[in-house]
Amino acid sequence: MSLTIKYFGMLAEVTKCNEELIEVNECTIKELTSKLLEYHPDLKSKNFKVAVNQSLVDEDILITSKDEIALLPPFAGG
Amino acid sequence: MSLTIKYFGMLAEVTKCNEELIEVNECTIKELTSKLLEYHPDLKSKNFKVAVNQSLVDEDILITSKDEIALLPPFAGG
Amino acid sequence: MKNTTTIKNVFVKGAIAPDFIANSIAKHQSKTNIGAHDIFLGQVRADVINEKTVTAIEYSAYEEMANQKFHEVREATFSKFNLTCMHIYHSLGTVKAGEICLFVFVSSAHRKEAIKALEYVVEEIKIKVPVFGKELFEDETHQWKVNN
Amino acid sequence: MKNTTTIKNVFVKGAIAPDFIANSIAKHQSKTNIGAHDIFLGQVRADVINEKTVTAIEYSAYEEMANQKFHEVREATFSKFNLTCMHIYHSLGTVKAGEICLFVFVSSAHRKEAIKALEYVVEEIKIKVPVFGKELFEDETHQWKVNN
Repeated sequence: MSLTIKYFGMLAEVTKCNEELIEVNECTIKELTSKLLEYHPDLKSKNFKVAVNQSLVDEDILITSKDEIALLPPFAGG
Repeated sequence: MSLTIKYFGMLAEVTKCNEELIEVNECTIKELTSKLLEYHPDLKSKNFKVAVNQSLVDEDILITSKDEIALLPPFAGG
Repeated sequence: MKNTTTIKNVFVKGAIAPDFIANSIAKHQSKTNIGAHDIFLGQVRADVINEKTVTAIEYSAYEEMANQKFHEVREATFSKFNLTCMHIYHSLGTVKAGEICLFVFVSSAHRKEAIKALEYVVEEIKIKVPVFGKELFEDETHQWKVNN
Repeated sequence: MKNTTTIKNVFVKGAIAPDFIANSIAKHQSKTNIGAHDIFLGQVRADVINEKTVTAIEYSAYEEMANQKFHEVREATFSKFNLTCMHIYHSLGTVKAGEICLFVFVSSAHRKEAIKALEYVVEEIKIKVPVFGKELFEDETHQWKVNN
């Protein structure tokens, strides 16, 4: 399935894009993350959380093709 | 000795003055207060504290002629 | 009299205008070590008491003692919290319902200090400063306000 | 998307001006059931890091999620505290050192509710809202800000 992955802040800097389309089989967040670290080795040194449909989620949940996936670096609001 | 007593807020309303000069012998705050309640019986129903030289003090302290005495009703700042 | 040189006059005549607050905020923009401001504003409520509505509060104070107490609260706050600056203004005279009668402004490098300091200052003011408030009703009667 | 009709946009472009804050305060003077306002302002600090001075922060956000989280913080705050109203504004884009990037405004009949609610809101925003800050130095290098 096709998934759009959004990157923010320092992560967008590392991946050199705000979002990208990737092809994956059905998988968990954890499996997806491993894949993204392969594509973008520089992400390995970064601290981030994954949001699915705008909520932070457990890394064991399964992703479906309609999900909105985002990688979020540490927050700095305020 | 002569003492000036200041009244504020609802107490000035009861005594009908902002300050008054009274004659007393050397005495404690407690004795002074009794005297003031005699002069102004309507003060008896009021809740107040006594400040000497702009500080709230224990009612056992002795008053001297140079002291600035004030009767303060409950505070309502802010 | 103690420390007269350093004791500020906290009192202003009548209500505190929003523009006065904006000015005060703007003046702090040159202090670039500040990361957090916390501002408390006391506003006069149109309370309904025995079917009568408060239209204004007329504030009076034992001014000299009050300024001394504001000064002591200020000193204590600076010693307890790591603040960059602090300003306190309180109204005297008539302040209508909806208008502002107290403006406390604390600034710090970090939010937690500012937030804790503001709470402390406001509580101390309520307890320690001899300010008196006459709640005026629409029919020209009144009652005396008591802090709780 | 959840509850789109009730989700406000919290973001404003660039710094929050003192006049904007004054206007917001002035608008509350007709709400005569309010007795206490508490306002938090985040101001950009000119921190010195490895001998370089921060001149501005460039804010970005996962806007849709951030507005959703601001909304959730708002709902949770109203359910925990007895407030009359609450407003939150956060900057996006460049905010210079000394300028204001966050404006949280809570109002209540009583001071204790306003003060507790403000602290809660500010802490929740720091933890839950995906806003990102790029600290720009005078030599045009940068580093990414992290809340603590």
